[in-house]
Order: sequence, then C-alpha cells, then structure tokens
Amino acid sequence: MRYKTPKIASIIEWSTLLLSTCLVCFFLLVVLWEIISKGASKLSWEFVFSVPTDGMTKGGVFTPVIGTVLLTMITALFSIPFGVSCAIYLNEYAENNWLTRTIRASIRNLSGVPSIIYGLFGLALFVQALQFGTSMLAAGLTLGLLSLPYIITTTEEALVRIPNSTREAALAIGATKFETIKDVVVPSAMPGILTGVVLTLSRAAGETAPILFTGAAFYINRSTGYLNEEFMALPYHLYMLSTQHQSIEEVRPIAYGTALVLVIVVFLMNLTAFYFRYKYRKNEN
Amino acid sequence: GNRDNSIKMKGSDTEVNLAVNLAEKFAAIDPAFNIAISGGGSGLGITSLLNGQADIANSSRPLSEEEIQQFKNKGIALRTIVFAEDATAFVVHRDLPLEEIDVLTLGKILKGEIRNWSELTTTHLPINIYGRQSSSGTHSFVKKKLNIEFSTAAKEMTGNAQILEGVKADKSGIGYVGAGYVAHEANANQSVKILKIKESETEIARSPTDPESINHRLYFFQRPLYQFVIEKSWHKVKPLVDFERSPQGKQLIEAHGYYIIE
Amino acid sequence: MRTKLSAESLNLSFGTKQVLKSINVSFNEHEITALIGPSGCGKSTLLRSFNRMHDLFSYAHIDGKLKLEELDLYDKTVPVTEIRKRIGMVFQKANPFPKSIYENIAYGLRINNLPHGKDVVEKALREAFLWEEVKDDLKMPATRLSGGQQQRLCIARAVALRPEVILMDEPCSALDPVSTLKIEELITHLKEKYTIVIVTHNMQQAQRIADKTVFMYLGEIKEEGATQDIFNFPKNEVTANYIKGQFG
Amino acid sequence: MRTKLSAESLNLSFGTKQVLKSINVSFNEHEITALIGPSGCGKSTLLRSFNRMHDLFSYAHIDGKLKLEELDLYDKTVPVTEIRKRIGMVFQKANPFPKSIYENIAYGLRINNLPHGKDVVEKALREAFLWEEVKDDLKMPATRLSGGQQQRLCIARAVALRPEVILMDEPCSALDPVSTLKIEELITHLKEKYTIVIVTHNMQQAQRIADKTVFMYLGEIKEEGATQDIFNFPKNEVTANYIKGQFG
Amino acid sequence: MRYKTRISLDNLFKIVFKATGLLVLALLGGIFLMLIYNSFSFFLDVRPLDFITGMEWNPTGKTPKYGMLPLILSTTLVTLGAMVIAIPLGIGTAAFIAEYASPRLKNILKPAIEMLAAIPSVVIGFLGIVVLSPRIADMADLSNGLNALNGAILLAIMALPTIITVAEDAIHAVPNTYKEASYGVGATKWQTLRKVVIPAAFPGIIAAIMLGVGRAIGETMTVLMATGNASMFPTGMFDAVKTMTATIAIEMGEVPYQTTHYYALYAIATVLFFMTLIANMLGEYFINKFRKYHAV
Ligand SMILES: Nc1ncnc2c1ncn2[C@@H]1O[C@H](COP(=O)(O)OP(=O)(O)OP(=O)(O)O)[C@@H](O)[C@H]1O
Ligand SMILES: Nc1ncnc2c1ncn2[C@@H]1O[C@H](COP(=O)(O)OP(=O)(O)OP(=O)(O)O)[C@@H](O)[C@H]1O
Ligand SMILES: [Mg+2]
Ligand SMILES: [Mg+2]
Ligand SMILES: O=P([O-])([O-])[O-]
Repeated sequence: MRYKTPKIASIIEWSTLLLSTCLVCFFLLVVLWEIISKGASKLSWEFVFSVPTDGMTKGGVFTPVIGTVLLTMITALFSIPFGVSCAIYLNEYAENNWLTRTIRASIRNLSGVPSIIYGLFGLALFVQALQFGTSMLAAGLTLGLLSLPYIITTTEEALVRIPNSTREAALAIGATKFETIKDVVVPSAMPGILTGVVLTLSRAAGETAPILFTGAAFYINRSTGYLNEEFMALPYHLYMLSTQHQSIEEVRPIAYGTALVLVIVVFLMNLTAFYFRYKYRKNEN
Repeated sequence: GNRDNSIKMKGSDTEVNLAVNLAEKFAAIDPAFNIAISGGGSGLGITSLLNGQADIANSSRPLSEEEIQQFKNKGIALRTIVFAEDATAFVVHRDLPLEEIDVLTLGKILKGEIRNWSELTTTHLPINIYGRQSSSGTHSFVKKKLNIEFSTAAKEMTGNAQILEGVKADKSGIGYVGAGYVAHEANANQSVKILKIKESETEIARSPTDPESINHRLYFFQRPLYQFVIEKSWHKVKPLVDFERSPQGKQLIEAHGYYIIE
Repeated sequence: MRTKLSAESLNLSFGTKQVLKSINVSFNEHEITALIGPSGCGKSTLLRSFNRMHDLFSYAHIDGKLKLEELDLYDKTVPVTEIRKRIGMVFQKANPFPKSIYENIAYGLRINNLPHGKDVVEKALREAFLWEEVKDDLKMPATRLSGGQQQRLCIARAVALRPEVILMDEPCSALDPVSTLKIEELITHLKEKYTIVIVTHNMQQAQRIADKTVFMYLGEIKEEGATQDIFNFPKNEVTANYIKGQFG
Repeated sequence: MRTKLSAESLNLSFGTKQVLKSINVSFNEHEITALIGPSGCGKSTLLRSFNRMHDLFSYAHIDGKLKLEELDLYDKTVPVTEIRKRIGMVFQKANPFPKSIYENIAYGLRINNLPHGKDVVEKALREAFLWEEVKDDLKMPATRLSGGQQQRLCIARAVALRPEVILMDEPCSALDPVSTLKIEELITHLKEKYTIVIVTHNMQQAQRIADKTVFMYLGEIKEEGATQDIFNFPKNEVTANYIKGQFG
Repeated sequence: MRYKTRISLDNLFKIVFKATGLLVLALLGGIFLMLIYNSFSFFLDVRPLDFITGMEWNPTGKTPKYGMLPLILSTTLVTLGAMVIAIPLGIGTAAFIAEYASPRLKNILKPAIEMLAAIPSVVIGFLGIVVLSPRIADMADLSNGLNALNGAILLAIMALPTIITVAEDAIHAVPNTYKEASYGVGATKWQTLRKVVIPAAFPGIIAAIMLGVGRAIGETMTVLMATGNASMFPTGMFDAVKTMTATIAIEMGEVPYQTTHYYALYAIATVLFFMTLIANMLGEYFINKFRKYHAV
C-alpha cells in the first residue's frame, strides 16, 4: 500500500505524455492518409516521368521534379560546407567572448527569421545586385542562405555536446586542432550534424516562399536545367495547382498526385540520410 | 542573362492559363521554343518588365500614366499587343436568389456600404467579398470602372480560381473573375451563378458569357487583354505572337472563353 | 641529471581565484617525479599547464616561464602540437575517445606518422596489461569498458606514442593492486628513456617508484627532494603532518 | 546480524558477453562489506544492479533474485525510484550535476522532501570534508572542481539523504590519504545506522574499515567472509594470490 | 603525412574556417542591413508611429494607408494559437519519446516525427484548404473555414516536429550520469524528468520552442493559402486574417522598385524581424543563464 500514491501519480504523469504523443501521431496519420489515399490513384512512373500537358490539366510532374532536385542540390552545395565550417569556426576557434556570443545569438535569431524575408534578400542580392535574374541559381542560393542558420545552429549544438575531455584526449597525443576536429570532434558529433542537415534540406526542398520572387515559374515548356533559367518546383507547382490554376476542381487529382510526389521526394531524401546515419552509428559501435 | 531562345513571360492571372496553352501548342510546332510563364497579376508582369525579369508581360489592364513614365525613365521601349477581349464576371453562390445587379449597387457592395444580402434579396446573410490581391489587373480594373475603394473586409485571393472556390462554398459570397474562368460554368452544372450586369436600374442586364453583348461592346466590365513586349526581346517573342494571331491561336483563345474583336 | 621540464615563478588563476602561486619546479630526465598533496591543492592544474591544456579555457590566466629543455612552452612561435607530441598526458578522469578500443590506440599513432598496424596496437595494449581482456572486443566502443580498463586504455594510448615526457595524473587510481604493480613496472621501465611526472595519492606508490617527490599544498610547493628524504626526513611541518596522516 | 541486501543466482550479460556469473551474496545490516577484485571483474556491474542502473541500457540482460530485505528489487510493481531512494549510490567516476555546488546537494534533499536549507547543505559538505574548500564558491559549477573535490561532493550528496543502504564504488580513489582517512571515519560512523557496501582497490582500506570482504574474479565470487579471515587465511588460491599482490 | 604538411593544413583550415565563418556572417548581416536601409527609406515617407499604430492597411488606395496594426495582430493571433497547441504537445511528446518509450517504440516514433517535419508547408496549406477548412466551416457553422483558427492549427502541426525533434535531442543528450545521480538520490522518473533532465536540456528546449515560434511566425505559404487574407482588423479566431508574411508574399511581386509601397513591405519585414528578435533574445537569455553550468 505504501506505493499506491506514487503509482497512480506516475500513471497520470505517464498518460499525459502518452496522450500528447498520440495526438501528434494522429496529425501525421491524417496528413499521410489524405495525401496517400487521394494521391495514390495518380501515382505511377508515367506521372512522375511525363511533363504537364494540356494547360497542366493532364500529364505528370516531371518538370517540377527535376526543378526541385536541382534546386536542392544547389542548396546543399552552398549551405552544407559554409554552414558546417561556420559552426566549427564559432565553436572551436572563436573565443568565447561577447562578440562570439552576439554572433551566436544573431545566428539563432536568423533561424527564426521568416523565410519570406530570405526571399526578399535573395531578390535584392542574387536577382538584382548580382544580376543572376530570376533563376534556378538565385533561388537555390536563396534557399541555401535560408538553410545556413539552421545548419550552423544544429551543428554547433552537436559540437557543444562533445565534452572537453574528449578534445583534450586528442590534443594530448599531439593532434593538431584541425585533426582533433576532423578525426574526433566532428565524427562524434556526426549524427547530430547529419540530423540537422537532413531536416534543413528537406525543409528547403519543400519551401515555397523564398522562391516566389527568385525564379519559380507557373509553367515552363522544357526543363533544360540551365542555372540561369526559371524553373518549376514541386511545392510551387502544388501551390499553383491548388490556388491559381484555371480549373482547380479539375486538376485536384493532379494536385494530390503532386503533393504525394513531393512528400515522397522529401521522404526519400530523409531515408537516404537516415541510412547514412544508421551506417555511421553501426560503424561507431 | 537569358539565353537567346528562352523567353520569360509574367503577369495577368486572367491570361496565364491561356498563355500556357498557347505556349504548349506552339512548342509542338517549334521544338526549339523555350518559355517560362508565371502569373501573379498584371502588376507583377509590368513590374517585372521594368526590373528586367521578363520579356513579355501579360496584362488585363493598360499601363498607368505612372508606369509609362517609369518605362520612359528607364529607357525601355515596349510593344503593346491586344490579343483578346475579356469580360469580367461577377459570381455568387448558386442558391442566392439574385440574377442581376446594377453597377451602382455592386459598387456599394464592394465598398462595404451594403453589408447584408437582405438589403437586396430575401436571404439574410452578411456579404462576403472575394476579391483579388492588389497586383491584379482585374482588381484595379473593377476599382476604376466602379470608381470605388474596396472594403477592407474583402478577402484577397491570390488567383481567379481561389475566388471561384470560395464563392462555390459560400452562400453569402460574391467575387469577380475573368471570363475564361466561367466559360464552362455557363453550360455545365453551374456550381456558381454568374450575375448579369446592368449599367443602371433601367437598362438591360447583360451576361459576360454572351458573345453578342461583348462583340458589340455592351457588357459593362469588358476590357482588352494586353501583352507588353520589351522591344529588345521582340525578335524572340515574335513567332509566338504570330502564332497567337494565326487561326489556330485564335481558336485556342476562344476555346478558353475569351473573345476576339476585330 | 639534466633538467628536462621546468616551471619558473608560475602563477595561474581561474578568473579571480589563484590556484598556483609562484611555482618553481624542475623535473629531471630519466627520473620519475611524484607530485603529492591534498585534494584540490593544484596538482592537476600544474600538470595541465605543461602541455597547455588551459589554452582551452579563456578564463585561465597564466604567467611565468615553463620550459621543455630550452624551449619556452608558451612561446607563440612554437606550435602547440609539437609540445604536446613531446609531452604526453594521462588524465585524472579516464577520457577514451568515443571510438572503438582499437581506434583509440591507432589514431594517435596514425596522425603522428608512427607505424600503426595491428601488431603495434596489440603491443601497446599488452604494455598496459589490457590486451587479454579486450582482444575479442577491439571494435567495441571504448566508453563501455570498466573504469580501470578505461584508465589502462588511456595509459596505453599515451605510452604508445613514446613521448619524451609523460605526465600522469593518478594513473592507477581506478586500478586494483595487481594492475597497479604492473603499471608501476611499466613506468619504471619507461624511465630509462623518458621523463615521467606522476600525480599520486598513494604514498607507497610514490616511495616505490619515484626518484624525486614534490609536495604541494594550497597552490604552493612546500617541499621537494629525493623521495627517501621527503618521506623519512621531511623538513617542513606541513609535509611531515601530511605524510604522517597517512601512516597514523 | 540481519541480511539487508542480497543477490541469489544473479546472472548478467551485456549483449552476448556474460559479466556476472551465478552470484550469490548478501550484505548485513550495520556492517561494512568491501568488494575487491581485479579491474574488470564485475564489481561496478554488481553494485549497479542493486539499484537498477542497468535499466538504462537496453542491451543488458539480467536474471536472478535481488532483494532488499524481503522486497524483490526487480518486481515490476515496485517503483524503481522507491528502491533508489532507499539504496544510495556513489559512482566510480565522480558525476556531479552540471549545476552549482550548492544545488548538487540541495537538489536531492528537495525532491525527497527533506529539509534543504543552507545549514543542511553545509552539514553535508562538512561531513565530506569539502566545506572549507568550497564555502566561498557555492555558486560555481561543480564541474570545475578538482577530481577529488568532485568525488567528495558526490559522497556528500549521497550521504546527505541518509538512505538505508549506501553503495560506494571506489569512493576514495581520487582522494589523498588524509581525506581518505576522514571519509573512512565518516563511513565507519555511518555504519551504526546503515548498511554499506564499498568497492575498493585499496587493501589497507578494506582491512581498516570492512567487517566482511567479498572477493570477485572474472564475474564470479571466489571467496567471502570476515575481513580478517579473508586477508589472513584465504581459502582460495586465487584470493591468496590477489591479496599477496601476485597474479597472472 | 609529414609534420610540416599537418601544421600547414592546420593553419590553412584555421583560415578557411574563419573566412567561411565571416563570409556567412557577412551574408546574414546583409539581411539586416537590407531591412534597415529599406525601412529607413520608408520612414522618410511615412511616420513610424502611423505605421505601427495605423488601423488600416491599404497601400493601393487613392490615399494609400500604411497602418500595419491589423497585420501584426493577425500574425500574433495565428502564432499564439499555434503555440498554445504545439508547445505542450511538443514537449510532452519529446519527453515521452526520450524517457518513457521503449527502444522499439522510439525507433518508430522518431522517424515518424521526422516524417511529419519533412512534409512541406505547401502541402499542409493544401490540406488546410481541402480538408481542415471545410470541417471548421461545418463545425462552427461558418460560410468559409479559411480563418485564423485554420491557420493556427496548421501552423501548430508544422511547428510540432521541429519542437519535438530538437527538444527530444536535447533531453536525450542529457548524460546518463545525471539521471543516475538523480535516481541515486531516490527521485522518481517524473521528478528526474522535471527537475534534472528538463533543466539540463533547457537550452535545447528553449531552442526548440524558438525554432517552433520562428517557423510559425515566418510561415508564409500555409497562411497565404489557408487564412483568407482579409486585411481588416481581426476580432477573433474565426475571422479571416492577413498576416505580415502573407502581405509581403501577395504584394511584393507587383510593386515597382523604390516606391513607398515597396519600402513599406520591407518595413513590414523589419517589424517581423524584430518580433522574432525579441522572442529569440529572451530565449538566449535563458540559455546563457543555464549554459554556465555546462562549461568544462
Ligand atoms: N555497458 C557495458 N557494455 C559492455 N560491456 C561492459 C559494459 N559495462 C561493463 N562492461 C564489461 O563488463 C566487465 C565488468 O565491468 P565492471 O565495470 O563491472 O568492472 P569493475 O570490476 O568495476 O572494474 P574496475 O575496477 O576497472 O572499475 C568489463 O569487462 C567491462 O568491459
Ligand atoms: N576550471 C576551473 N575553474 C575554476 N576553478 C578550478 C578549475 N579547475 C580547478 N579549479 C580549482 O583549482 C584548485 C586546484 O584544482 P586541481 O584540479 O589542480 O586540484 P588537484 O590537486 O588535482 O586535486 P585532486 O587531487 O582532488 O584532483 C581547486 O580548488 C579547484 O576547485
Ligand atoms: Mg586532480
Ligand atoms: Mg568499476
Ligand atoms: O490577374 P489579373 O489579370 O487580374 O491581373
């Protein structure tokens, strides 16, 4: 009988947490069910590999798929090296003084800056000042900029978690600072870094606001993949199909199909990264 | 900079679907043809021309004085093409007991002076206005034509289609869209009702889907659809414009619910 | 006996708290010096200042002259890795890399351009008397080892590199007497080639292996000298009390 | 003497590696039992299984009966916190919370609804002979203390709660002889009220304070009995060798 | 590798890291400068006070009105609604996953949450149009479900994964030794969670909430698609609202450069920027207060 109170209390405590988890899962299931059940009928290789036709009321989503893939590649190529280096600089090199703290605070703050503001900045910097025009390159770099603070913050969080004694261990055997970082600190922090990068990139791939003014087009008739041309992207395509297209009702199945493809593309990216992370962890053990 | 054979077309949401279809058909004839088309509203198209981000702007309104000046200041020469005639349709829910409306009353509704359908009909519902965003040529066209300011309660939908969606579901909604968006509504099972417009209480109400009225320029909200082309890009755009004017192009335009007036 | 490592009027403070007070000390080549003193007196801090581990803390202020032979350890033109390569360290709390047992040894060898084959790793683990226990689990994360095993791993890692000086901060604290004796044997063996400084709380250990003993108290060096002298004829009263405390 | 804590045919493995093999052992009330044995033999693992610290590792498989008086420690209906409240623990590697020194002590008191004023904290720190060294830095993060200071802090934290059983995993490994003696005094003093199990590598320490000694080897208990008997008349050859300091 | 090479590599990378670090900082700093420069131009035309406290937003009217109070209010309404839902759910779920879930369940839940995070905002907005808003309209007997509530629920769903993942990572990263120490003094799991684990993971949790709020405030597509976009003064969760982000998205494309309206949109962006700044600075404050104990 001594344990009665704690037990009931702990059941209540436990179920509060369980309930919130269930609710979150419910949200996910609703979203997935809606998209899969309504989009599945459209989904086929043909849908993915054919271009939109008949004023986008028929055909598939090949053009936007290509656009999104290329766009994400530009984003990754820009943001990962710069983001990770910047985090390493801040955490391993910069002295922990007020300046660094201010910079860190600013970067944290920048990860809360609305993505549309990055769109404005991309417009001003890449489209206008650097004369890239509304183009794949401008949009990709804009998304890259948007991703930077996230990558920096998550990378830094992962780095901070490595205890100093681990760094000391490497330094004490004569490793240079760079070697310590490359061989000990970064590998130990890798799962955290990877998680951050993955989440950031999949987010970037699904972003619409920053590419609104920097290069996304309602329609292009051929996907040439040139960096200086406008492009179609899956998220923008879905936005257009669900709000702008002439016959929203008629293209709704295509919209669902597009949503499903977009979700699949993003999930595939995540799975690839999960795989890397899993492999990494296995190696570590 | 753009590659030589690649065209950027931006602007009117009213025209964008038509433009896509035209481009698609033309691309079948000329495989080297390469175009990117975006909507966003006439204002967006014109601004993009100014900013060097487009070769053609589709516009459902003429250039404003201010814009003409801006082009002059920047030293950008334009060609103006009128390629079709549009009739802006006002739509309400199909259950609303209202068939026609005069311009003055319509203005009051859009201004927010008349706030309840009970003032016009037997329905007791507050009026919901489904409008367009300010970059819309249609938006400024209606505003100018009625000489009003829109009520701030008006929802700003980002495209014609969203307005239709809204009105379809909303028993108390009213909205406006280009003719192309209701072309099929006239005969199909009518998910929205197209209001007939009369210029004053006494005149005949006319429908935007009635070619007769349009051809005689009798519908109150009728207007030309423009394309502005940057002179410098004219050489690459010309084949497309020629295609629009070909019989096949004209046929497409009409099939989309717009009109050709010679 | 040549002086290998020395500190001259070394003062060190963390923020406003002074932890080392005008330390003058030198450690001879081919000798083992024991550093003893009550907990918190600054032994680890002194040891760490020789291979510049305090560089990691911006709030640590250090002044004085520290030298490895004629080399000024805090000279800006001397690469710190060079120093750390020549001065190895075993930390008070075992800090294996979060990598496999094998990698823990191989890594240091590899970056220092030393042979790093399986045989070398095995030899190092054997020297620290760890081989038998781990030979089947070389791929296991080192963090899963028992406390004493981790400590021996860290000793193996440091010794494998054959630095000129080895600083050991209580290397046997988590070890049973048998392993301790074996490690002591290793240390004694190593002294023929290297300079060794060892922090220990174990007075018998100090007497067994140290040639010289340094007694620290509240951030100062109270007494130093040949081990036998310190333990049998302490000059300073504090030293005497401390040493008696342990026999008493 | 009543049996307070006991294990009956306890087997424990990490993955496929068996670390404890059919352990049968009991610890008496008001007695100090020393647990000795070479590094890696399973002492920490045994200790940790009494307050269910292996629950944290999914790859640990445990079976057998562990009891606190008549209470089955692995009974699903018994809240594990209840067990841990009654069985205190001092870990082998000092693990202060990343909080201030003061909070390190006050925290445990607070969540157990014990008085947790400044005076209680002071008393606990005094008992572990840490007060004088930290009284001006109570707000400093405990992670900045020296190794031995951290260890004493952890002892203070555990002892402050006055659990029925105190498990200590090498509580004095990082301590100098003087502090060690004082901690031993504290432990001897505590045994009047509590049951104490202590892992130690220090044979003198075991002889000084333990009533009973248990010798472990390769995951098994080789011998147990009154401390004097074990050290003077070991029955088992392995035990004898270990105590004599010759092995392998 | 030869010793010289190693040292020069070390030096090289020191410079590389520093240079990239500074470049990134310069780029990100550029955002700030751009905002300030353009807003400054705006305030040459319009009084700041009129801008902040003006009750009407109508830049294209005959007499343009640049009052952004209704926009601020709309954004606040939607974000607050979203956070009321997302913060407790998020932290609860994070704690559940980190502390209670069996390894097997965890292996299902974590990827599930990451999946939810991966779902693009435009998809959520789309579902807001086709699934949620009709339900809301039905239940509340409205003609149209495109309103603040619709937006808030959608934003909550979108902020949740961010909050959960980051908070869970933080909770999980709390070293076992702290938990052992707490269990060692007899704390219950719940007590340990609340008094040791959550405080130890506090910076991460604050970061989680911050990222969540940031995502909600900054989200453009969902609100653009799902909240109705009426620039009138919002009076409740059932009103159609036009948030600051949606205003920028709708109006940016059309405005000619270097006009008052153009600057006005940058001014909105600046206000948005400062809203997030305030939230984040509060977060920073707590983080620093706590980080002290994580040193060494
Ligand atoms: N988490 C773990 N995973 C796998 N193996 C482990 C784990 N913890 C301990 N072991 C192994 O179990 C054995 C016993 O470890 P334990 O920590 O109990 O030793 P110990 O007697 O306390 O040694 P020491 O005196 O060195 O601390 C060792 O071989 C160790 O490598
Ligand atoms: N990073 C730090 N910040 C502030 N004070 C510190 C720090 N490191 C050590 N100290 C303080 O400096 C003094 C000396 O610490 P040090 O670790 O050198 O002691 P020690 O002689 O090694 O003790 P022990 O035998 O307990 O390990 C102690 O009072 C300790 O609290
Ligand atoms: Mg020390
Ligand atoms: Mg142990
Ligand atoms: O899209 P618009 O035709 O109204 O500019």
